[in-house]
Amino acid sequence: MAVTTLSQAVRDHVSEGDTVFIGGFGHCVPFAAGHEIIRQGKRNLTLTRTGADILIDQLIAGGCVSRLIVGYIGNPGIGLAHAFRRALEAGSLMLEEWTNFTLTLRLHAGRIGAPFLPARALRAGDMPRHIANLATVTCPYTGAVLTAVPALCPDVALVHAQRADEDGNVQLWGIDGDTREGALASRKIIATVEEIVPADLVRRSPELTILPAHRVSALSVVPGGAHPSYVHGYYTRDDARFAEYDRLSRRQDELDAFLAAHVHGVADREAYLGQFPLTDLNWLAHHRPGQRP
Amino acid sequence: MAVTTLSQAVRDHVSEGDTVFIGGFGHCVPFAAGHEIIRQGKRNLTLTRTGADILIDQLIAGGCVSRLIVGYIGNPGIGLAHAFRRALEAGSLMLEEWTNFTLTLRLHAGRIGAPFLPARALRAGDMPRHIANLATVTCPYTGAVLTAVPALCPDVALVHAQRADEDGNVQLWGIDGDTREGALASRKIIATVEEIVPADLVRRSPELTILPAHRVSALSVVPGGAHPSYVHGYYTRDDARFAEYDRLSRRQDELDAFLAAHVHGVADREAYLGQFPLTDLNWLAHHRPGQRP
Amino acid sequence: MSTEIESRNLVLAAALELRDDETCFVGIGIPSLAAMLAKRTHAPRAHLIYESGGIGADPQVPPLSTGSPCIAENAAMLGDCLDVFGELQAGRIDLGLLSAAQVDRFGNLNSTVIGRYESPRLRLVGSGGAHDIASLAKQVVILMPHEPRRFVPQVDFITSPGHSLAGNERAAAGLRGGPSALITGRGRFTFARGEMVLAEVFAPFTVDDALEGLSWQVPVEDTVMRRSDFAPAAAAAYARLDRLPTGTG
Amino acid sequence: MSTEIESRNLVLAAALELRDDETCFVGIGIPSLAAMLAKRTHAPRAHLIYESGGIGADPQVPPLSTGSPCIAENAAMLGDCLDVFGELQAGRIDLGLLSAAQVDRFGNLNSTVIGRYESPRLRLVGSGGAHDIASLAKQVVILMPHEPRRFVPQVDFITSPGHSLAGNERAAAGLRGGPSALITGRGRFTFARGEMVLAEVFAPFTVDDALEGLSWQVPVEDTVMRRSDFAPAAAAAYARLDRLPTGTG
Repeated sequence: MAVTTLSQAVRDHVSEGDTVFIGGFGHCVPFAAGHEIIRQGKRNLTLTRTGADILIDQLIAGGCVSRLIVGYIGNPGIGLAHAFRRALEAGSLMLEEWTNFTLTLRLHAGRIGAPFLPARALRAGDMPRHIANLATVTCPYTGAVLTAVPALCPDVALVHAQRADEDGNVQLWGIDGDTREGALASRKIIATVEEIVPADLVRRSPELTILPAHRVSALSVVPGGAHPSYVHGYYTRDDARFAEYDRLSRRQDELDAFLAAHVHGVADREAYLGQFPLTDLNWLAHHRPGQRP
Repeated sequence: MAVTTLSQAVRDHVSEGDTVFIGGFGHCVPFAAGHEIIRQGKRNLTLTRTGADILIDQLIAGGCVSRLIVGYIGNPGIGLAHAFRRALEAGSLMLEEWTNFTLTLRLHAGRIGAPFLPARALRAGDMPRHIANLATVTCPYTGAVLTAVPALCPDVALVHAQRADEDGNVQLWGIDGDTREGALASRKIIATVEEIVPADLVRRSPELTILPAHRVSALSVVPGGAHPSYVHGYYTRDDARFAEYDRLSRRQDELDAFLAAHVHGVADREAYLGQFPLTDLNWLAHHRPGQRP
Repeated sequence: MSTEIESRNLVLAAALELRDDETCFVGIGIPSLAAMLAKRTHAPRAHLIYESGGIGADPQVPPLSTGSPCIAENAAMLGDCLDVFGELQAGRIDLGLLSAAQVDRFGNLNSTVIGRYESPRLRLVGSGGAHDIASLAKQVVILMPHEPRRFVPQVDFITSPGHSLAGNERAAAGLRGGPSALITGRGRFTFARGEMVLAEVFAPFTVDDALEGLSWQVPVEDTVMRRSDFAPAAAAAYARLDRLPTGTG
Repeated sequence: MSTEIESRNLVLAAALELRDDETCFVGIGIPSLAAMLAKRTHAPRAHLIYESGGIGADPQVPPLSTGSPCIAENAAMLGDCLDVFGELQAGRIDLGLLSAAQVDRFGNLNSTVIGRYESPRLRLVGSGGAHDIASLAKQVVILMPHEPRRFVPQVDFITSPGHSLAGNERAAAGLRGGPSALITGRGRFTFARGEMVLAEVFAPFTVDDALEGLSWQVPVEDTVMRRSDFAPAAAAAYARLDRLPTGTG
């Protein structure tokens, strides 16, 4: 594990054609790492996560994505993912579509080293017909016919979290979603954190560690790295930006302008935050950075 | 969920012939609940957990057990489980023997509602031949032949933990082992805790909750309920008692005398603690009861 | 467009589908409003579960995302997707509340695509957890504004399976209960025989209003119940809820 | 009975099997002592993993149980059994350290029963995680005191599979590497050809000492290495370790 800059981490660990797991289920979405991938012009990526939100839409708009493996993609609570929708309707994007449960199981299988897991979902309706080569498996004890969900082991995962120690043990609390499963199913992990704290602080609350040091390939300190999503205890969700994105992403030219200004037009997250200052740090005391045991 | 006495909880929720999951992997072993089962003379139980220690040996000595489903049974770090050994050698106990991993998977299957899970273990050596009707399953994607591990859903689980709120949300930190998997795989859960704390304290650290209120059938406040095992942050392991048990349990008459004095001879855990006062409460401040956020 | 009275009826009627002490898998939007209302009225011990891993959630504002701060901030337990979908697959979720872009007479739901899958007219968000909930909850209640274009004889794509003509198809595929009711701002439909049937109307709407514009001949119970209003305490709680900012808290 | 010098050799030699930055699945007893020693000497960043869910553990006293306080108190992460066995099954554990009641020439281990399974002469503790580690770690090192009764031509029961005469049987069953070495207080054996071969002796013991009392003709490498002593820093660290109370901390 190396503590390095995010730019270096992405350069070293994301290759063209990789399958990339994007962490963050509403919470701790790794926007800074995703924007760095756009800036570096990585191409032909397969992106995966269960519930995909506007970071993945931006990566599509940025020209990085040839394929998606997702359970959902939209702007949660607001509407559609417009760059995704345009790319799909134009035929320039391949889509492999699961449900949030069955995709979680695919990652879980990858994490625990099972080549497949049986599921009681994808047994009816139109979804199973649109997944190529989807197999069933019969339980040898009950005779039940189940969907065989194949393991998914992404090449690299992007995870943003509250904090880590210098060894690379990463701690996240609040909503996890599929972040831990997806990251630990992946061969490599790029972690960004709000701050690095002393190892003894981490070792005093080992229940909060979601990624052990030996699984983390690169660690970068990127305060504000999840904006406009949030980091439990550090800053809250910038709902207005999601609403604004719904408006601006409806037209390709406006979306291009957004990426030019806020992704390509900034060198790093610090410069980005100069454009979108984090104003809401009014969390309860027990959730303040460093106050968490 | 009902807050009740442990005596009432065992009376209401443990029936003769039940399969009982015993929580606690070295840590938070539910000795008080197990002793109450012995006192109430429950018979013909099947006990299960991965690594079984001297509480299960005592339940065997107490005449409660007709069958074990375990991955290990002994006095950790010290030696054998003597009542178990005698019962097995006498042919008065049925044993179904798994490995700690495959038994964890059996409970995991039960917890997540899968009738079986595939495993790469139990593929060689003498163990698979001694598990009746053990089936294999072929991965439809890779062709790999795997062990099909059948789901295990115990009738009732005994769990000891640090604390709960009055709604029955149970929090445990420190070593979990297979406690959460086994409890959540079970149809009913009897939880004993060191203390009940206000709901808002629980809701300020929901990452520590391992059993949600709706899964808990009965909750009892039993301070010291895990002695001679330990409760992280409350009291440490009483190693001397485990060594003493190794000595006294080698002879049936001495073990009978131990049960007569310390199980049948006491009305409840409070009376038991009169015999074995907890002296070591010298934990770090951050692990003191109530200090954990 | 749904009027204000219809929005109110929909949330108030949907809330009544939650029973106290039961477990409910909740989605964003109307389902969350209904669940929040139920907890503030007749079902304070209903266990709200969000796919993000929030268990025993008690959001103080209507969340924009299942991963929003207000889901985490007040939850009794924070697990992960596997925890909550595991409970669902194990048959321990009593009720799922779902919305969708389209519904058909059998309660099949479409949240995937308008038009053909391979050549979409409008590509939607996809299943998320909806397919899983529709397959595996003990019971599903569908919440839909009365917008006739959403009610079609056959959905363009079955994201979340409802009933079908052959009554045992769900069971044969290993699925659980399926839709028990569909609620609009004008009335409540049941699926007692696997097909949507009007069972109740909410004042001031009539049977004709509840069926207005629907593109097939929806059966009507012999005796349609008429709900003149909701409990005053529930109506008051709804009014307070309606004044909350929508957002993540 | 193993002498003090043998106990010391066994722990010091076993520690050398851990490499820095590697992941090691550790059991109780000699394996824990060896792992603790390695972390205090040449492998400070070895990642010790216990089946109880302790990850990046750094016990300050030799634990009596994998669930002991000293495993939890200083761990970098506390997961559960599924987390750590999942890593094992996924092929992410570099080394497993195992002891057992019996070992045979192929490195098969018995921790289940002396005598017949159905009519035990002495019933032991069973597999725990040993079978899983022996099957799924990339590499296994067996740690055994030099007690001839533990070394048998054929174990009474194969709890944890080693190698076998037909060299590809492990791979055919989907198992990983298997035993790479067996260490006693007198020497180090390898399994380069699937069978136990003496490769190294620890002073003051000779080849004859290392094979003393073993009930079959154990092959010996053409050139047996002779370790005159261990690094002074390691020996000093062992001495400090040896003075620690054994217990749960």
